[in-house]
Amino acid sequence: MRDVEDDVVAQFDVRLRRCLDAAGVPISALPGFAEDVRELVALYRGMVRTRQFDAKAIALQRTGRLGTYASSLGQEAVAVGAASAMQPDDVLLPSFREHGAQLWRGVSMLELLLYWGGDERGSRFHETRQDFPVCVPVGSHAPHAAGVALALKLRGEGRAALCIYGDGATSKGDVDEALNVAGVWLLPAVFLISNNQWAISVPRARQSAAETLAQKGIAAGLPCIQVDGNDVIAMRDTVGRALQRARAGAGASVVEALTYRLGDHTTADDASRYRKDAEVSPHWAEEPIARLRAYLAKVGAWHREDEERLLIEIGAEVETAASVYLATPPQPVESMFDFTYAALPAALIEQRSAAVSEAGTPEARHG
Amino acid sequence: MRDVEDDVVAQFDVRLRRCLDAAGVPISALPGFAEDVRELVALYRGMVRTRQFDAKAIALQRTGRLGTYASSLGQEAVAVGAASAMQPDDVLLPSFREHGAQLWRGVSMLELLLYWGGDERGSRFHETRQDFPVCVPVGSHAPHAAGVALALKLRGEGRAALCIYGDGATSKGDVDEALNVAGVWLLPAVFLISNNQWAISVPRARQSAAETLAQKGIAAGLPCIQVDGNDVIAMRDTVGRALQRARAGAGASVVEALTYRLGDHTTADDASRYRKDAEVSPHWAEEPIARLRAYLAKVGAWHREDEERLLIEIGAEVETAASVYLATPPQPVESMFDFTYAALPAALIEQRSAAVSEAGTPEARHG
Amino acid sequence: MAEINLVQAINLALAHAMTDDPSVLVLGEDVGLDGGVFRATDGLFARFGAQRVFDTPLSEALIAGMSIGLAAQGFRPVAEIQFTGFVYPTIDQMANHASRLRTRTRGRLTCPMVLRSPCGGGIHAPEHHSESPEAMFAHIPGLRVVIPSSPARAYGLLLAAIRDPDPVVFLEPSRLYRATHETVADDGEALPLDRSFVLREGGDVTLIAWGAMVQEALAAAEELEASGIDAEVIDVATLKPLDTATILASVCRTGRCVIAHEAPLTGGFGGEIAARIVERGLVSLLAPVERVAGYDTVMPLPRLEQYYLPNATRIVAAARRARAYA
Amino acid sequence: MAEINLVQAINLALAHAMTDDPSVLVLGEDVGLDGGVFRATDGLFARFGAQRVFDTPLSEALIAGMSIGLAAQGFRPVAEIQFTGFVYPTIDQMANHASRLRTRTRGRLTCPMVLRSPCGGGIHAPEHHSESPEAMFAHIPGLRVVIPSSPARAYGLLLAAIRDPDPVVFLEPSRLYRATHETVADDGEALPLDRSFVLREGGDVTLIAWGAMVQEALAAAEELEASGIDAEVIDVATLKPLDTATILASVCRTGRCVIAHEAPLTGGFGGEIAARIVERGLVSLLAPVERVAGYDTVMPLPRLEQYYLPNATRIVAAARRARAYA
Ligand SMILES: Cc1ncc(C[n+]2csc(CCOP(=O)(O)OP(=O)(O)O)c2C)c(N)n1
Ligand SMILES: Cc1ncc(C[n+]2csc(CCOP(=O)(O)OP(=O)(O)O)c2C)c(N)n1
Ligand SMILES: [Mg+2]
Ligand SMILES: [Mg+2]
Repeated sequence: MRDVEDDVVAQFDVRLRRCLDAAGVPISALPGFAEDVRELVALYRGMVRTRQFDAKAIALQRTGRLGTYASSLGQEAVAVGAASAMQPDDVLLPSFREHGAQLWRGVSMLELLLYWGGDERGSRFHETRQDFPVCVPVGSHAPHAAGVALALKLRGEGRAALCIYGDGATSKGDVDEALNVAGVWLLPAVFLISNNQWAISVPRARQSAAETLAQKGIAAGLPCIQVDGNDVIAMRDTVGRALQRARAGAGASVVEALTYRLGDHTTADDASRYRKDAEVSPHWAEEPIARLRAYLAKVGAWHREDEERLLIEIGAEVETAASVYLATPPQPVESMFDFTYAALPAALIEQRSAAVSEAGTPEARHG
Repeated sequence: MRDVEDDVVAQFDVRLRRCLDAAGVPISALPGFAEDVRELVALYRGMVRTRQFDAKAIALQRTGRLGTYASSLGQEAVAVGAASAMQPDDVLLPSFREHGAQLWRGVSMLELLLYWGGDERGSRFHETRQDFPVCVPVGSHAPHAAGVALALKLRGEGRAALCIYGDGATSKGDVDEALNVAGVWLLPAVFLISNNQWAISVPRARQSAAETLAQKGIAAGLPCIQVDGNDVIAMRDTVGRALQRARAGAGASVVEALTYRLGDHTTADDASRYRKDAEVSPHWAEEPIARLRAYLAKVGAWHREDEERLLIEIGAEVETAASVYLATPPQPVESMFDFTYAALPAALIEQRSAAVSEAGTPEARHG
Repeated sequence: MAEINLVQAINLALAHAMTDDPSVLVLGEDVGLDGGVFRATDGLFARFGAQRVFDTPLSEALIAGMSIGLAAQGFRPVAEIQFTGFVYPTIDQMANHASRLRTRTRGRLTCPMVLRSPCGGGIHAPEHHSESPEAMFAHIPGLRVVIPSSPARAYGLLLAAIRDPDPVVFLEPSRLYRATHETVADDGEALPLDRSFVLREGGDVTLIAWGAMVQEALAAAEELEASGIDAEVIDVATLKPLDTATILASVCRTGRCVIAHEAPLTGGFGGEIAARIVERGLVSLLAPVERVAGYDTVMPLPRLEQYYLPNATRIVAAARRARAYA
Repeated sequence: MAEINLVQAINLALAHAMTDDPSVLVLGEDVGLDGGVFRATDGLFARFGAQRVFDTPLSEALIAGMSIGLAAQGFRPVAEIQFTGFVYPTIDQMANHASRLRTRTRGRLTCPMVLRSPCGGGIHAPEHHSESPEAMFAHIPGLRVVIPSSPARAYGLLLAAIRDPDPVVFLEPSRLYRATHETVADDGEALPLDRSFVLREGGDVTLIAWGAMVQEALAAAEELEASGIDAEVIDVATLKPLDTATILASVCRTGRCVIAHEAPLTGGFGGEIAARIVERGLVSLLAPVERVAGYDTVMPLPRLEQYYLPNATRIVAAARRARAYA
């Protein structure tokens, strides 16, 4: 299609940022925050907390005490790295697999369990009052992020919105629409693609012919970058710079984090139907927790006792959350109505009474 | 966001193709077909036909005999250049402003007038039976183009689909979704952006921060190119190569044609509300018809007599089409029903009778 | 106070709300300098500036979705969808998000947004410019759906919609934009969002309509009066929540009713109203509930549109059938 | 012949249609190797290959729109939308294009496509996986809307939908996928697309339902029988076009009826049916038409879903009210 004499009118590239290799050895100079090992230990703890929570959630689901659950096994660095780069008053708009980010932001384990257990109170979020709830319709929260970012910009608050979605979501047109407006309006937003290489059974290569998913941003005139999503240091650094840029008024950007979904898509999925163990196994060597632990150990900042103490501490947190969850009675039936509108319209008041009296005789329901 | 040491993992550029400059002087070697002046005269005729048709349609609208009409004044080279690059059995999926392409493909002036006059028979297309009708919901025909292209590919027919839409349409997510699938499935489709710099009142720069609109294709891993859309030779050449590539099984591409909307958005629009004459005027010096005429005159292939003869011939064609249009009685009322389904369901048979008997007394209707 | 038309009333309400409340924003395609293709936002950009009035890229799903983000952050976005045929891409955002944000988060995040769009036929508009999708929105729990039929009601209802703490879909009959005139006091008085309007009292038959069909119903009532039939005319105005009480009270008195809407008959909101009447007013019904609606065909292009759109004649005929019913 | 469940019947019909007619294609998210998240397309990829079964990128509007392009070119695409909550982005393509291609082009281009999607609640699914949007589609002229309620009807109706020359929205109650079993002969016999099914005859009250509510209506009929009330049960099955005749014939006999659907009451398709009954069967009505439906609230998350979904108990109560009505 092209002739050599055609003028080049625009040029782009996509770069990849990495800090630690798979063995936890630095590849390049680490970002400043990494000089303080306490920062790194905090990241480590965030990832372990996520993984422990995940394991418990799956166990609860397997025993019929939680609904369908989407594990983030192997992807902890994306969520934790990104969340740790946020300011408390930035706004998170997560997909359904970023438990690590939600936990870091102050969503409680109990809230997460309630949500995945089928209770709306799980999205009430007592700690992080402006974060969006989990978004199930894939990619449909990207326009919300644009709206939130516009709000932050209009108020001149120096805050930013962080929207996280998967490789599959990059095929949704609403995501492209959001990127486009974020570009043209210079919105303080960061769009983070958690590319775990699979959208249920569809591998990354069948989702798009784009060489990188970061380059989706080129269509919107946005700067875009790839980052090793199993490297929590690179994650925090990259998302941090993107957020800083956004807060400073320089506009939005797209970050593609390269990671891997080590587990099934959800507890309702059986990945063996469409991918071989042989494809999965090598990725265990790249997973983020062992990687950071290796680095910490190497610099003498982490010992077996630290690990043991941490596991016990988090194990207790998880178990407590699970028991409180299991002991939480369901909401009253009328709660189905009470949040539909600020004030319940007349017709709904009638329906609510009917529902409440119906619910009075649950045994009859199964008659 | 970037450090120099980050590896570059992908690189892209967008090039611009031009053949004639604004004065009709060749900038680079002309493509092969341009050696045959009859080919160029045919393109010239196609553009003049489009412009004459346009003028008549506007006149009819102004006198209340046609509905809202979207003029293609100044953009004739995009439509004609693209259509002339098609094989008869390729499939055109046009937006609402590509009259020149439709006329070239064999849609009659009468059909176009019927359509814009509010009569469904205008999309019956007696000559070009697989082309899609005009698409009014902006960009929503791009997924159809992907479907058509998949059909052509599955049948291994060596045919291609050409989808044309505007700069505004590039902001629609369904267009991005279509580009993406065309990329990953290597579909025989060409997506042609007729960038006339305006989407009603929204100028190109407020539509997207993308440096070029061609680069929307990068998000889908598609090759993409800009072309001078007021240069019909470059248009035909560029779209021709893209179609050839598609027919040969090498996949889809995106072409951005740079042109300018010299008129109002439609007859219902008043562009003076949002753009200054001073912005418009310089673009008259770039318009495609005078440009090709200048070239043809320079190479001795076009004389005043030719011009006069052509105007008379096309004038007659336009007038005939207009009179046949004006003399065409409306469809019978039942035609509203008869194409809703292959066979009319019972309830609709009743409704049809009611509508027909209602229509019997049109005076009563305004009682 | 001069008479203004419906689109001017919309404009007046928008300006009033924006003046009152700095959190009110206007966004949509061509709503800025151009003032909207129907001029509903005329002058707002000049008056309130680029921080309050936004020409969006051409993306309807985005317009709805971005409004949700703004609303969750405490703004009150009033989004315009340019023509009816282009509201469909907003349904995903309205059904999956706008209508649910409050309940999903147990009231933590809310969605005080308005989605405005012209609706209906009768202006010889191009393809996809004349549809009546109100029933689709009225089926979505958590939304409000409003359709004004006069300048004064447009003004008061739009103010109410903007002030409402929940998402409102506000459909404006484009046929009435310039066809109706009325004196409207710019007094900032909102109308209730849960009341139908009895526009004319009458004891023989109840004509129920919304949008452009209200004018047809009023015309029908005139015609019926000439032949001694006294019709009550109700402008439903707020389809969701529906003011069943006003409708029932009337039908219980008259015993006969005709529901008129432009949208296709099947699955139209007339079915809901008829169902409610029969649920609660069966004993009072002296004749079948008549529905006068668009046919179950695609809205034809302008040349046949007059044969598609319900009108006073059809309403009169239906009312007479109801009267004649033994 | 073994008994199969509803999702197996869908699978059988797909395989049959693909074998019969090489123009039948299957596309959607995860319909290939994975066989669909509910396994409706299990084995089709292995059997018919990559030229007939397509895992699409994650883009619902595209799935619908691409199907239109394929259909216009003479293929018969059967597209799957993975869960109900994700059909909304297809409405634009279905309303603005699929349903209109024939009429816009005066029959030159047509759109023989099927859009399949699971629907309804009751399987403790995550958010946005349990909705019932049938009324939205049933309001769109030019579409057909089908909801099977048993394996045999799913088989016959899906074959008919695939063979139909016009676009069909085919909603499959996910709750019934594995809950109902029936012997289904793979004989390629299609069922009519414009007939409701009388599943049980009875003279005292007519229970009208579709989808998962058919089972509840049948259970209600059993319960009513125990107390001496003889209920007729009609599975509407094809909402559009609606078989009004079968419904009317029954209600005219029984004089009483209950319509049950999962979708929210207001604007649900029950309103349309009630309206038709009162339009044409008023004299026969001995009691108000009762609607038992989802509440006008957002479908709750699983923990409260059982309190949202209508059930046999509510249907029985409504039938008793209808019976008790003087
Ligand atoms: C709009 C939409 N379509 C389909 C689904 C069903 N679904 C849930 S997750 C998923 C795949 C998502 O892939 P990706 O975006 O890569 O995220 P991941 O699951 O890998 O985190 C699909 C198809 C959905 N939730 N939303
Ligand atoms: C989905 C949709 N939204 C809005 C409109 C109203 N509208 C008609 S043309 C137009 C601008 C289109 O701009 P562009 O794509 O650049 O095409 P152009 O009109 O310049 O040819 C708009 C907003 C529409 N037709 N479809
Ligand atoms: Mg993924
Ligand atoms: Mg344009």
